[in-house]
Amino acid sequence: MIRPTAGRGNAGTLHFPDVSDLADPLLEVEDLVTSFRTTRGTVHAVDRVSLTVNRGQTLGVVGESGSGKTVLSRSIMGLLPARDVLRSGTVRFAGHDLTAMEPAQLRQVWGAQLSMIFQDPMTALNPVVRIGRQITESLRLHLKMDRKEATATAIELLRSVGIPSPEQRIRSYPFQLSGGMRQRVMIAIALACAPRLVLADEPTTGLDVTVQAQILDLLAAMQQERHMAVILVTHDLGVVAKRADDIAVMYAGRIVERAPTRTLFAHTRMPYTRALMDSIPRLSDPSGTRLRAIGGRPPDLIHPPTGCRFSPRCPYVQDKCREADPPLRTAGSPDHLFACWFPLVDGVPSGPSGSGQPVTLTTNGAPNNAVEAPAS
Amino acid sequence: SSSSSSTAGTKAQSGTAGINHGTPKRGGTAIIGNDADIDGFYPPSNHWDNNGFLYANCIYDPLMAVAADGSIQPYLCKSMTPNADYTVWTMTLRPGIQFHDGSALDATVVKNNYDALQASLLTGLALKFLKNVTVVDSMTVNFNLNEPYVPLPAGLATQVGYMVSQSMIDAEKGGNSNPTPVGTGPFVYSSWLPNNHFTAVRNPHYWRSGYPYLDQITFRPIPDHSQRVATLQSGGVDLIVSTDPVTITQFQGQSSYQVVDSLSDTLGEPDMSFIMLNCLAAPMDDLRIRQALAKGINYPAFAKLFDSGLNLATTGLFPPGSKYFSQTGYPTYDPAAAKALVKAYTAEKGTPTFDLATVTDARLTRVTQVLQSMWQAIGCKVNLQAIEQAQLISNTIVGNYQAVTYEQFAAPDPSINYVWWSTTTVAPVGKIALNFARNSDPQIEAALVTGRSSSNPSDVIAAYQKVNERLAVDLPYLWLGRTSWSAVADSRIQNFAGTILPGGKPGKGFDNGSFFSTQIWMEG
Amino acid sequence: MPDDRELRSTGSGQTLPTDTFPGQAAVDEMVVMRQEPAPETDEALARRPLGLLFWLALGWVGLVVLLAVIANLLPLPNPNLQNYAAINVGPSLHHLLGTDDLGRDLLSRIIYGARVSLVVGFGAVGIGMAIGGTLGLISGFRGGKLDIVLNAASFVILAFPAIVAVIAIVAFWGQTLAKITIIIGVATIPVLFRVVRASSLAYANRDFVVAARTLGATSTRIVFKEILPNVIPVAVAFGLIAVAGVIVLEGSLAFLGLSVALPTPSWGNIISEGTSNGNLSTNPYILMWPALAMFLLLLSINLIGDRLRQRFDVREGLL
Amino acid sequence: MLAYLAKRLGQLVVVGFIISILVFLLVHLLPGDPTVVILGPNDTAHNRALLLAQLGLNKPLYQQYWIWISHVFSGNLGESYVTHESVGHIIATGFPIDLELIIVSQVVAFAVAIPLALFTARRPNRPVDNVATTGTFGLLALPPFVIAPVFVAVFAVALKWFPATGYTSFTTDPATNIHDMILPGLALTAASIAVYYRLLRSDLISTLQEDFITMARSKGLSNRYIMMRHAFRPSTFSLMAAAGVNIGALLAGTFIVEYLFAMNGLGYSIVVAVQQRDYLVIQGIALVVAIAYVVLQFIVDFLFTVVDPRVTRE
Amino acid sequence: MTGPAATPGTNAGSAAEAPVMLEVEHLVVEFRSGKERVQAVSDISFEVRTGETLGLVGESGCGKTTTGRALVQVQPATSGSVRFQGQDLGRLSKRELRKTRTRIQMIFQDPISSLNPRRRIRDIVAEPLAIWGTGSAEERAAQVRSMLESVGIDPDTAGDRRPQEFSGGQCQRISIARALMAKPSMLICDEPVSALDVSVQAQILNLLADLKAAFGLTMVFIAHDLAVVKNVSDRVAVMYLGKLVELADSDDLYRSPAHPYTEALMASIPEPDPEHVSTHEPLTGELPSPLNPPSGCRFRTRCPYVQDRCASEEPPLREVSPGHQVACHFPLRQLSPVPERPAATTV
Ligand SMILES: Nc1ncnc2c1ncn2[C@@H]1O[C@H](COP(=O)(O)OP(=O)(O)OP(=O)(O)O)[C@@H](O)[C@H]1O
Ligand SMILES: Nc1ncnc2c1ncn2[C@@H]1O[C@H](COP(=O)(O)OP(=O)(O)OP(=O)(O)O)[C@@H](O)[C@H]1O
Ligand SMILES: [Mg+2]
Ligand SMILES: [Mg+2]
Repeated sequence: MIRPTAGRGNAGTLHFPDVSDLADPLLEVEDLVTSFRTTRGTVHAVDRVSLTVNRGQTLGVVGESGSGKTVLSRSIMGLLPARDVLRSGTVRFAGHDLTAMEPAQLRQVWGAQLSMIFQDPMTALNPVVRIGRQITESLRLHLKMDRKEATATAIELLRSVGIPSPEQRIRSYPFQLSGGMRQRVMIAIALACAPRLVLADEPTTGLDVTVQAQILDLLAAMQQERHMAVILVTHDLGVVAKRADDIAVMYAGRIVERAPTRTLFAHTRMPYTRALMDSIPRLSDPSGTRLRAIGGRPPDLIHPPTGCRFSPRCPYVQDKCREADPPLRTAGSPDHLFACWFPLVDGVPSGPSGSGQPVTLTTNGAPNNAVEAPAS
Repeated sequence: SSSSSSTAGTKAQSGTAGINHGTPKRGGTAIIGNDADIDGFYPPSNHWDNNGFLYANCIYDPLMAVAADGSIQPYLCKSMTPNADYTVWTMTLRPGIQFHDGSALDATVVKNNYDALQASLLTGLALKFLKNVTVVDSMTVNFNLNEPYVPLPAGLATQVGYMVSQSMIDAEKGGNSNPTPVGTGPFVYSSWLPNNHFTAVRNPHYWRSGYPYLDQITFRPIPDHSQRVATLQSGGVDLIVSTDPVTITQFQGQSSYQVVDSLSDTLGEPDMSFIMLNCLAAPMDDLRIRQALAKGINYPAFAKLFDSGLNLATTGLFPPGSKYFSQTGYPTYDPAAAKALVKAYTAEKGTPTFDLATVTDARLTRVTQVLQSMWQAIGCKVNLQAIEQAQLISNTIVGNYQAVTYEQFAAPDPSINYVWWSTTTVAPVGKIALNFARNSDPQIEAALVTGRSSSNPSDVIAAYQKVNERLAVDLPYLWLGRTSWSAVADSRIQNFAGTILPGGKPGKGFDNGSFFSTQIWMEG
Repeated sequence: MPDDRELRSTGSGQTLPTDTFPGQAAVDEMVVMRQEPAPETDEALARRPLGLLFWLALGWVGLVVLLAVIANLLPLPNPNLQNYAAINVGPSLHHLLGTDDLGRDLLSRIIYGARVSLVVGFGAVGIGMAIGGTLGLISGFRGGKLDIVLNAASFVILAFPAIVAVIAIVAFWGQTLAKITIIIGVATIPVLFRVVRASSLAYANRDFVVAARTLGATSTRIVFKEILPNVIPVAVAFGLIAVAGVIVLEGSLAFLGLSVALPTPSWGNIISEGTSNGNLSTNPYILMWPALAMFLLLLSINLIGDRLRQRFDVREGLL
Repeated sequence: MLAYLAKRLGQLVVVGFIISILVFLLVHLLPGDPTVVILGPNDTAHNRALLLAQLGLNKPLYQQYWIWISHVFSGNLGESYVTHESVGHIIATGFPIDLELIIVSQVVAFAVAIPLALFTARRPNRPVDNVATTGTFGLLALPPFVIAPVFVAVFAVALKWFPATGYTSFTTDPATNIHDMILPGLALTAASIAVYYRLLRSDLISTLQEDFITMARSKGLSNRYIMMRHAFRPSTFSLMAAAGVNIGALLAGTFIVEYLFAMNGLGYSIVVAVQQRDYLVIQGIALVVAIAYVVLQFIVDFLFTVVDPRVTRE
Repeated sequence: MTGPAATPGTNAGSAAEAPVMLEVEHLVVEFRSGKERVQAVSDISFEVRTGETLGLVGESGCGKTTTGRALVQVQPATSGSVRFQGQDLGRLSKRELRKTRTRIQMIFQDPISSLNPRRRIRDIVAEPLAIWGTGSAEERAAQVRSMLESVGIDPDTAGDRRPQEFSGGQCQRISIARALMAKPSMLICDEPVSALDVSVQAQILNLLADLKAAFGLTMVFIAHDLAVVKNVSDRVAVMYLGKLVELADSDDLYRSPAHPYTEALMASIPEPDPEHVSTHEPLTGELPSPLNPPSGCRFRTRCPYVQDRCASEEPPLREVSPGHQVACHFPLRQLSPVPERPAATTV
């Protein structure tokens, strides 16, 4: 156990009771839009994203570089630049609307209830502050610990993330640690106050596989211990395959497919998701096997293509795709959402539909009950 | 008491600011803001300007002093009499005078003082006329001269007349070039932090019983003029000394301040401001140019710009009222004539072009800018140079200049200025010359010799009038006016310009920026 | 010898503190976040609004420079013409900014004075940049003995009481505009040397420099093609601040009588005259106008520098 | 650490040595010589030769240098040719003045610039920031010789809060001393405020864009705490470097203020000494200033290591 | 499964017979900071044949980058030699080395920082030509165009822009283009894809394969993604804490790793497949400090099969089967031949 006082009822949660029903999702994001005003135009980095995360669950978010994964997680947190940002939509966290909160209230949520592991441990740790203090400051702030108690807790935290001789390490500066250690310190900071939800933004990029495995295992263990929910942001499908309960695939600021992990891998609907999976080199393939890259480039988020945003790169593109924007909808299992006019069935696109109505699909004998997504 | 009443009272009694004859009060500390520091307290190795005398008048007493009527009066000495041809002077000292260290002022110490003064590179030159000083008896010395020197007593009212104790002489000989000042004066040396302050405290055993009135006197050198004024106004000092005529106009008529100035001083030789021309350097070697420059100065406009109209047009060394005053025939403003002279010169030798040098001082740079403008108007080409003091002096000594701003000649007696005007001290450009202007005029030389060796006062007066007139003809100096020394005191300082000499005569109160502090007292 | 190399960071590849200047550290991070840009980016960059203030500032600097250049052609009275009939008059139609204590037209003096101030300001910094900057560039890149020697030299100059040197040199050499500019320029060499060297040092071991070396580029080529373009923005921004500093410095020298020979007006010596001879109380305009002109120029120069840096700076505008 | 100190000491000696030679050469190359000042109008060829011999100035330069430097090493800086005050004493009385001026002006500069920068950096280019920028540049455009008389007119003459001129040493009277230092200190402070403010502000703006600031925000820390504990320290490098150079320049570089306020600091003394060609005083002060400068840089370098642990000594 | 290596990939057919292009012998690279010395690379030897791709893998911080930089002489070797086409690069004079530069090129780990942010793409790519003064301006421009096109960058829109306006993947391609402009015979790629998402990664790997096929390029490919390395390499070298621990044909190595560290590496690879079950315990423990590496075998502190001998004796690199070298006292190949893994299930 990390910290005896962790959990509900600690000092930090007093101001922030969980007002939602335990059966309700912990996090509900609805129509979240985040755009940046730049001199070139408005960058629609996150475009009408809706998602939910249940208590104790892991949501994997995957997508190409620049698809808006980081902006999404920062937008959920509310950690966006002060200027030239447009954000709309709602983020309900434990029954509270984070978008409607005053900064002072948000500060009580941040770190204590909702925390974030930043993409780059190199830059996210303050280079001139000892790691000990970087951990203890939130303990002291949210849990009102005194210095001694906080230090002891920080040592425990470091030990639990697998840092050897934490008593000494606590006095180290970030530059004195290896990349893997820094990453773990970041995790320790994020977990310090036993938050209900951790947004882990590519926690393992740049680490080699052995260290990566260690870190992911650690996260999973803590999740179990604390019934903590995690949003695992990554572009590595290999990482989410075994770690996430659900997976959301992002493309050009939107969620284009969302399903429980197994379902997604087994019955990929979106050609984009498929293409992502196909471009991964497989160990089972012999050396020199040609990879199946996605042709073209990700779209310009200032002037996104009309119709389906993936249409310019989609191998199965049809006229309709270029004209109309496919809504997020379900087919087959109700928890498998996708945004495609001609979703894949067993790896081949379903036939064109002249009606413009969502195609009804039958997969794996699932009932034929396609539902239009509640999106706008 | 408010200053207005005290000033008014003073006026009722004497009619002169800074001189009070009321009932003196004892005690108090006077703080005086002066313009620069003394370079040291040992007469043989320092040269004293007004500040030097301000300080020296506290610690030491001179052998002689100038009285308000212009006569030279004994101070430390009781009497001084010459032999028939003025080559031996016998001086009797006042009895019972003690130095601050308790030693007595006697003939031996006076002789030793003069030995030291004569041996000095600095003061030796001023005492060139002196063969030696011999002890006659314990209180009598003889000054044996190389040549007749009639105004010797006036010479002893200068730096070479201030007597220091044997201990200082010994200390100096022993290698201490900065010996603690020990004199016979009204105040005892207390502390000196160069460029910060000099403090002296009342000498309880002062031989002039009853004096001084003040317990302590402190001098604070404040080099910047406006800051010095501000310090007076903010109460940081009680009295300031200044050469800027603006001070006079600024404070005159202000009831809470008393102002004295040297503009009406007619005694001896006043401190003169002038442009010195190098008579051996082109184009100044041509009299026409010197004349043109003199005629080219629009003096009324100049006086209005600088001295707020206070300084009367100056035509020579002596102001009206001085016994030496005469009409010199010094050229007046005549631009047409000036232009004609320059034109004539230009036709012969080309446009007269020269440097006008000055030290880096705000007022003087303004002066030179005005002169430049006036002289360019008559056809000269004038370049302004701002040079720092040391180099400027060096340049003038070796004649490496054409025109330069200068202030000089303050003396209790004109004879003291002999070396500056004598033909014997002229040297070509490049060689050291004490006659900086390098003006060789035999008539001046003759008059100067008469001035120092004649015992007939009317001959002497005629001689210096001659000098004055010849200078107006030769034009080595273009007179800009007298240096307008002034002192401004707040209402508490009393009698800073009024001093009574030991013989009972009133002394010359405010003498070119310095005064005696013996009889200053403070009100309230 | 003092050597910034001692201050290198160990590990972690973060920018070196002594070598830091605003705007370099997070370039890499930013790039990761940058989306495929629109094709017309370069024009867009050029169109990035610099703000009204920038244009006002540029306008002011331009006006000052222009007036200074064409001063002779303007219907201005001779700046040294003394009119004793009009001493210390306030602003009027005849004298737009009034006259000084010698009856000289202040507007004319300030416009002619701008010449001196601008020549000294830009000239001195130009000299400092040309010599100090170049040496700094090479020294920072090459390191080694050359760097140690140049550093020691700069250190000696910096530690030497500047005022003594200036007094000595002015006394020795004279006070023409060119000489004053050179003297001040020489004094700025070590300062600019150190600034440029620091940022050159920051780039000396960058990957792109190493890459250029693997391509077979010579050191000279690397210094001028790879390092210089990166140092220029910092150097320009700092140089502009230095120009401001030098203009003020000229004023201080004028106060000490060590600047250009009178009566040539410079802002510095007009200000200096404005504070002496009791002018501060009798005619505050003498001080006020040049101080105002100088203040606006400094402000403008800095504002321009600031905005230009923002524009050159890769990182700005992200957050 | 010891090795580092030794190395630094070595640097100090080398730099001091080079500076001593330069200073020596420079003062001896100045036109004119002390005899002009000492002898003044009594400067005759004879007197001058005697005096030069007395002062030892007739010897070849290298001998003079050797004599001087060997005296320096035995702790004797000589005495002024003019006032005969010992150079050691001039420095001992003058140095504290410079030091105090530097302390007062820099403390005030930091006290104004730092909070101002911390305040405006969070929202750059807002009205407050523009006002602060304009204000600080206004200060930059006003050299000390303009500020000093204005301050004196207001605070000394009109309000009588502070003395117009003068200096009392701290040991004589601490209260008066501090009272005396305020106006001159403030007159020197203006330019520093502008430079420090600009530097810190721009560094803070960069720092605030760093990820670790967002990270700190994500912990729920207050803005104030983030500014003070996370943003400030990593943003102080340019500030410290500039302060190092600036303070170095103020060492004996405060002539104008010392002249205006009638203070016998090193800045005033060295200029007066130059004007009087008082060689030993110039040389002594310049040497001390150079050493102080090296020590100052040492302190700045040390502060770098304190502020940023990544910077190592050696 | 002993015996000759499995059929090499399509492009490695002649590698074994091809002449040696690069020969590294006893390479040691030390970093010094103060009194401390870090041996980032300690005594490694290997060779690369013409036309071959050698993969270099290992834990983060084990010295891969340092090795790569030492190969192109931007990191001076403390001892040992790097022979390139028979020349000892370390002994060449500055001038001679500069001449060799064009033939051996490196793509740096961080593509963005290896491009000068202030220069235009066109100039950056043309730099090798400009340095050597090859061709006229027009010829150069034409070459730049065709090279940019071949790395998949549109020369018309991209040429005038600066590196920071490109994504990491594009920067990577630009730096590849620059390296290839010099027409090298050998290319060192340092983690060219680690920061890229899978789709960009695939594009780049394909590009390299094309180039190799087209120009017969010899490569050293450094990465930590084993699947990627396997995909591109003919042979793979595994490093651990500055030492080479295993070197084999890539298919051979992946099929049956002989070193426990290699085995652990393989086991940690996350399979993009939720059904996949890992058979091995992941590696635990922190990488020991290179400041004072463990005695004997450097991996012993984390090795599940550690024995007493491992602490006392340093295992030499020796052959366990033809072309398969390993530095282990108890190589897995001999102790228990690893059963062939079930082929990973694909979707
Ligand atoms: N402050 C900002 N101003 C303008 N555009 C921004 C800003 N931050 C992010 N963007 C843009 O938003 C888009 C999404 O970026 P984001 O960082 O979320 O991508 P990502 O999916 O996390 O990619 P990666 O895998 O590289 O981390 C990008 O096009 C980026 O350029
Ligand atoms: N400049 C340097 N100074 C001191 N030590 C260094 C330096 N560069 C690298 N090292 C050390 O050398 C070792 C090897 O570093 P190297 O960069 O070669 O590792 P790598 O295998 O490329 O790792 P990664 O996978 O993280 O890129 C590490 O321990 C590192 O800390
Ligand atoms: Mg991201
Ligand atoms: Mg590496």
